[in-house]
Amino acid sequence: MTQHLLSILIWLPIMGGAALIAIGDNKDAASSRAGLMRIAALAVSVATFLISIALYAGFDNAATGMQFVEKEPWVASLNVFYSLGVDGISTPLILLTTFITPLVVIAGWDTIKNRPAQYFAAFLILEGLMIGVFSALDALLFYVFWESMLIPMFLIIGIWGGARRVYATLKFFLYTFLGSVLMLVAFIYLYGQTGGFDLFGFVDAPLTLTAQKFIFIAFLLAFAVKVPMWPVHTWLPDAHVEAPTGGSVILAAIMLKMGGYGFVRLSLPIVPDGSEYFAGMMIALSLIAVVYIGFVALMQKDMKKLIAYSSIAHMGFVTLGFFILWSVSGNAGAGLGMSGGMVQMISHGLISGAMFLCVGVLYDRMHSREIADYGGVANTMPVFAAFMVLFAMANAGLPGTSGFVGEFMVIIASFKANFWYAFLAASTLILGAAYTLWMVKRVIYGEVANANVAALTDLNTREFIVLAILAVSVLLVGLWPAPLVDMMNVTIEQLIEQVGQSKL
Amino acid sequence: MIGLEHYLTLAAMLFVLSIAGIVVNRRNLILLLMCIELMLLAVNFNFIAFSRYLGDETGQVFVFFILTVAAAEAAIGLAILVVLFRNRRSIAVQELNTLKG
Amino acid sequence: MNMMDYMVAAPEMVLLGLICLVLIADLFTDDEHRVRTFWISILALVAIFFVIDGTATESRTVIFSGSYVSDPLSQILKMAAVIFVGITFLYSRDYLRANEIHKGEFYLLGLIGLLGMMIMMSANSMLTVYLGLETLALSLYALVAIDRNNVTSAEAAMKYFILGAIASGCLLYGISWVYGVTGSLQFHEIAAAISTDPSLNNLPLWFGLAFLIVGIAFKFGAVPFHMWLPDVYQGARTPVTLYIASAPKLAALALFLRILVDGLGVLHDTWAAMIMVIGVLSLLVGNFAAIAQSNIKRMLGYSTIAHVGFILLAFFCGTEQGNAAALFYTLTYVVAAAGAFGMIILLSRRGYDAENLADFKGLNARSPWFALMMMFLMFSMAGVPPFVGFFGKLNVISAVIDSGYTGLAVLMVLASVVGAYYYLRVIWYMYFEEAEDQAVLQASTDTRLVLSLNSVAVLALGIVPGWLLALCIQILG
Amino acid sequence: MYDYYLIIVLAPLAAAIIAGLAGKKIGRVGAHWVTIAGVGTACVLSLLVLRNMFWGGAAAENISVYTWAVTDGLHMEVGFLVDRLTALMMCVVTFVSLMVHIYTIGYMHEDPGYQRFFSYISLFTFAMLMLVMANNFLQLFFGWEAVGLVSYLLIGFWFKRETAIFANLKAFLVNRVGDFGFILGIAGVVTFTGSLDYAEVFASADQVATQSIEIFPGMPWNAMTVICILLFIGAMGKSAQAPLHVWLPDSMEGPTPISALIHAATMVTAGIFMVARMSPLFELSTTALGFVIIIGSITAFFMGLLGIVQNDIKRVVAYSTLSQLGYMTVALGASAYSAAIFHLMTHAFFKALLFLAAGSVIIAMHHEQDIRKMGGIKKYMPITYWTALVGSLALIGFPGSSGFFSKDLLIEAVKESHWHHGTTLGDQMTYWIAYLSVLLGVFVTALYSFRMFFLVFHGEERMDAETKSHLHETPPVVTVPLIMLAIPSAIIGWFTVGPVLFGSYFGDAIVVAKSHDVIGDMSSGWHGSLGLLEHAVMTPVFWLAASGVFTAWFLYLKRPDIPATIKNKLSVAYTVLENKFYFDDLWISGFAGGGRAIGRFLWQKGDQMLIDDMLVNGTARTVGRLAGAIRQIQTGYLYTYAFAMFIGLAALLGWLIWLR
Repeated sequence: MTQHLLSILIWLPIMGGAALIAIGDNKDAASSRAGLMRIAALAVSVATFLISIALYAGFDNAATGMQFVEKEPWVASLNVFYSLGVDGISTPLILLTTFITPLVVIAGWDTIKNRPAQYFAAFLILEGLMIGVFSALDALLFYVFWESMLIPMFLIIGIWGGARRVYATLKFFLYTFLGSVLMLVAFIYLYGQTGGFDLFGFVDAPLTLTAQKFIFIAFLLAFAVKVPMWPVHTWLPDAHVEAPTGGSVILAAIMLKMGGYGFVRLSLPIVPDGSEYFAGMMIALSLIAVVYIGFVALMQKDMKKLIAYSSIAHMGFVTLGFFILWSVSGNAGAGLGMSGGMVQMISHGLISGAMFLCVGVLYDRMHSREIADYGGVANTMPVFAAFMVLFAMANAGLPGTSGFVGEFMVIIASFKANFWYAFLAASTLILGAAYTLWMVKRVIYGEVANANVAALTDLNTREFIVLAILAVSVLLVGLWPAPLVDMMNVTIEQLIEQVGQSKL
Repeated sequence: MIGLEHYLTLAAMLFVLSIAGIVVNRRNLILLLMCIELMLLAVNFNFIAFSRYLGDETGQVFVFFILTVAAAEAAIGLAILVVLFRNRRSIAVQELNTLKG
Repeated sequence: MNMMDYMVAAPEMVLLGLICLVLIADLFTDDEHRVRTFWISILALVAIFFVIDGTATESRTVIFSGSYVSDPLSQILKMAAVIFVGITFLYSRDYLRANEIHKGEFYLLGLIGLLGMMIMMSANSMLTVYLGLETLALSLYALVAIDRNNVTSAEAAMKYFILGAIASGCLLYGISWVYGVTGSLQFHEIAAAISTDPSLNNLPLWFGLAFLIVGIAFKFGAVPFHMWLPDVYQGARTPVTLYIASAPKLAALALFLRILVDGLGVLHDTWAAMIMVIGVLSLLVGNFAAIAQSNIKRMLGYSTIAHVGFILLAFFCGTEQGNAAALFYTLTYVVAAAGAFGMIILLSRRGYDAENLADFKGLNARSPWFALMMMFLMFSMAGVPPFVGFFGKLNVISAVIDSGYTGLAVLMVLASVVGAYYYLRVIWYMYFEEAEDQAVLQASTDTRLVLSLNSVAVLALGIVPGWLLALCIQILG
Repeated sequence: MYDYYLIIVLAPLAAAIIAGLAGKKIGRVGAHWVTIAGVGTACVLSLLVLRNMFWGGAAAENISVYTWAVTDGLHMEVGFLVDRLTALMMCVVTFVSLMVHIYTIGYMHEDPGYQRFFSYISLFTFAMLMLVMANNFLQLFFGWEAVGLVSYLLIGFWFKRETAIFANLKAFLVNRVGDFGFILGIAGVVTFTGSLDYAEVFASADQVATQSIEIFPGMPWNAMTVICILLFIGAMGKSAQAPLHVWLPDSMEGPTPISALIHAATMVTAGIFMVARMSPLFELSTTALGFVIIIGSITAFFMGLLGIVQNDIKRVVAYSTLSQLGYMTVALGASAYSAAIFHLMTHAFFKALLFLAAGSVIIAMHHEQDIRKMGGIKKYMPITYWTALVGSLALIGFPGSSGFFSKDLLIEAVKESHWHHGTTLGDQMTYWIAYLSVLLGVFVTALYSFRMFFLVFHGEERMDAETKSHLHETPPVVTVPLIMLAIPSAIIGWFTVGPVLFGSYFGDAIVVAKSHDVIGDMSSGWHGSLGLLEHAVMTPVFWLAASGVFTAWFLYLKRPDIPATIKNKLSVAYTVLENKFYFDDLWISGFAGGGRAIGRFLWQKGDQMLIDDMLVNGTARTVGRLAGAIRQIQTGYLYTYAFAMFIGLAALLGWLIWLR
């Protein structure tokens, strides 16, 4: 069991999804068979989550190196291995994945009328692949998961998306595909250098500065697009706006994390000197993301677009936290920024997911994402309003919610690096509050704006459960992040030490 | 005294001639078939010349094969030509452009 | 000349015999029982398959005074060719029947073409290569024109014939020069001659080489000798396109390996540059032109050109790894191509060819299963993991990078991103658009089954590519 | 005592949660009882704590409750630091809060959001307690933002009102501007001391003061100065110091109990408390103190002026609050921290009293807030009248009232401060600015307070007959808190001034550099409350206040026609005051508008036009065009095809020649 835990986590959902596709009934969502599909999907995702708890339980915070390692030869002639393993960086992300997916399944429960079986199947397969990305220790395996992931998401946006879904999903696919093929080239180059695709082999491989620069750029393209970093972010708002609620949630909550994960798992350890060389640029881009995108978010008329932009701004903190590494020294510096970035990823996963679910709740009722179409929702949906305000506050980084933890750590660490880094980063306190709460003001508060709003009905049990779970987790992480942080500490120390050693 | 190079030159000229014929002619498909035959003749010249020069018969054997195949080729070509003519009532090269882009 | 020789060459001979058998059998079957011819041909193919398997030799045996060779490469290629011809026949049967062109000639010519391919694959001398080539080419010309009442087929056939003839003319001219310089037609002797007397490695030989490359490039359909390909793919009836698109690619591969690697491998430095230019051009032209297509057969034609670009760039490396990559790529590509054209046939019915992209709209609503299958095929061609197409590209790229051409590799991956667009468009039509016609797919169970297997193979090979890759390396190692 | 602390903090929280989540079940009565119980407990226990500190002589306690997170050597914990400063604040907060809870029963009794309201104010009490009891910067910031959140929720309590939800957004954002500085300050603290814990930070304060930081290259600034100013920017936001004061008047959109509790008595004083708490840091940077005192003086005087022209009863009180906060800030700047805290305490009582009185009037007037429509209410609402009088007198510092002691001594402290003894011109200027503004402020305070007082309670009755017909005293739930607050407003100064200010009450809770220790110097001349009272009449303060009251009486009761003429005479000055020195315009059209403009530009020009349209879709378009072009080559003519082949052939041959 435990020695194959990761494989189970990866393949259980994928197999479940395949089964759904094989036997699924896509004709009408009302049929009992379709109902069965839903329950099956939920069962699988919940089962995955429960198993992942075993992962959490079995995970040793104090241990250095990889845990739950599996290694089987896969493509012998290319010296590729099916090798899995997790450390303090990947485990939280895996848990996030298994935690969010059931919620997404529930969220899509009766709102998806068109081909439900395929819908749920897509999400289950996606879950498996994402877990695969987080646990792969072989570059080629990593890449295979990384790319395959695009397929279900491509379909989710394309089939169940909004009006301009085709444009959005093609943009999403090609953008990310373009980014990642260059990463593949880099992998193959490293393969030529080390004779294998083992990530640790890559880490140990000696590389010239020039090579490191090129490899970093190749990685950067792949990860910057995923994160996304300015200026390769424009696919995200479109994708989010058009995607169905579930798609947006997964996209924001987990897929964006792939980029950040890539930076810590690949860029930093494999090309430390290259990363150091470009660190300044990375910090600049991150700060642009925070400030520039903050301003852009302010002016959005579409709720989903607004949240999408806020995601970009928040992910700016992640990259900032990672790349100030070289400009700080001593305690409460590099490590703080690093764990800040990691915590920010988790918390953003919860918050943005929740925000998109909230918009979804409204969208299911009024089929509009335009802020202008709303107003005074609190009058007709008090409970929903309460949740919305809570998540908005979390999005604005209020202490006591998870949104605060990461930002706090990163701001402190970046002050150590340079006053102006912190200054620009901290501007999110104002900007983040401005765009989030302004939206809340226009959507939630005020007199009932129009007849549609007057006709709104408050959350049903299903929606309530989903939002409540998220609310609790947001507060939990905000009030007591210690368990999360402790999980990462050792790994992060190790990583920083590793990055410290130049390869030249 | 006529040497190898002369034969080769002649063959080359024939070859180029056939090429010119194919590229320049825009009216009649039959002409194209002839040009192709011409091209094969150029090849045959080469083979004969070389085999004579090398004193090795394989070349000449090859020529026989080429002649045979050429015959078959011509047969097929004409057959296709007939089919084409039956359908289009024309064998003009410049009208043969419904498939393009 | 002894009995052994005949044993080694058994596959071709048996096939020839069986062809005559099929011919006679076909004479005595009337149109409504034409399907018998089909079954007989299938049986013939099965028989051949086992003959090849039975006469397979580990080592390389050269017979018929050096003009015929049988080695693992030829055996693998032959088996593959047999299989794909069989698949072609199977997919085509219902279509031909529905469109009243269910003639015995289709199967006959198919088998004769197969014979030609097998000869090419086993050729060890220029003469043999030429004969095989012509046997294949002539039957292909005829196949393209098989629908006598179809204008476009006739036009396609004509173009194919003229250009093909020119190509083989160039090939012959090249052969004549190589013969003149080296004084031999047999590959190993040619190679030996050049290596013993390096002075031969000079302009006259290169002159011939250039013409050879034209002939070979034409067979592949590489830019700028590709012009026939889209027209023929579009003009020919779909089963014929399927035939052309699948097995002959293997023959072309053999052609390249035999002439340029076995025969003129020593001239690698000379031909590498040419092949690279041709390959890159094919890659770009194929991918870009395909984007602008609305006819899926034509689009797949251009995509073939792009794939050929990959194959040639693999050869360009000149390393064993590169050749193995080319072999792997071709085999896997042909699997996908066969599947894709099979899908087109599946969607077609009496008097209606589903040859426009638009015909795929809403396939997911009509038949989720086959939409899924088509998606597999498209993603495989686009080179997206976990489908086998990805590993094909991976091998080629890694071969290229190992030869030190990282820039070229970058170009290749970028081109494949451009290429991804038009494959995605098919998926977009199938999944994101509403169906225009709701007609249920009419295909017999065996076709459905084989087509599904064919498509699933693309995924399966992608998940366990190890054995095939190992095989390719072992063959060319 | 640990359990006490926990209960003090958690009782209001628990009450808030119950009232908030189970509001429907427990009903209105249940809601107010559970919250009052919670806050009451907290209040009683706080008083016990204070007693132990004060009489029991209990030592300060620094306890960690739990570890929030530890990473990279930085311990982030949640814990309590309970010393005498904290104890005092706890009592003030819980007591006022309790009063407000009771008062609310009457004030909100017909409001649909009854339970929600109680839940909020209870939650506020929790947050405020977390703030004052914090033993580290993290928790301080938590409380800091949490009170901001509750204030946001409460200002927007009537979320149907456009004005209300505008005000709460404004309040939150302006506060965030302050917090922006505050968190940078905290980051600075961590950077230079490597810790968030007060004790450790204060311990290494001296060593920080020796370091410098180059914010602008080539300009090394003292690290402590930078940190302190950044922290104080936070205080400016919370305690509504100019120019971050703009949110406070608007916050009057919230229900009156809130105005009393949050925007007068407790939350807005958080900044004052914070600076006092950070005295060990501020004492090490005279520059920072200078910054503090200047900001304070500006606020104290100019915000007072605005009070004169306001006609909304609550806004008058609001501006007086601003001005009084200015006073406290000045005291901080003069290193008279204890004076500031002392004034904070007295102010909490009498200002809460004034607000509640105003509220009581508002109830009686059926939510009419314009003082021009009032007058002569005295005879209808005697209790309110008398309590309001007590409050006003305390506010202007009428001898004997709590305000008298705090304000008089505060001004005295400014007068004696190290700025006065400072030698440099800068010190002198600072001193005069500060001293004059607090001094003149006294007159202004008296003027606007009694202007309001007279206009509301005296003179002819300007309200319409309908309102007048049922104008009567408010119910006991309202009046009892008034009385309860009136008592301390009147007398608490008398008892506490000695020990709190001159006795060593604060002990080491507040650190003052020897050279700055003005209170210490003053204590030498301290002869008890009575002594101070005797001299009261001699001080300029008294006469200024008296003249203020007189002016108010003259202008608004004796000759009500004069103000109009003054208005016309000084129309310029008047418009300036009417527009509140144009601060609002600066913020709303300046910053908010500017931000939106930038956003629009970056979005439409940057994101949409440049990146998306030109780069991303531009590439796609180019590919499309290229495809079309390549397509043209395939003409469909055999001879083109053949020609292409021969061109290719020629190219290959050419390549060979070149190779040769």
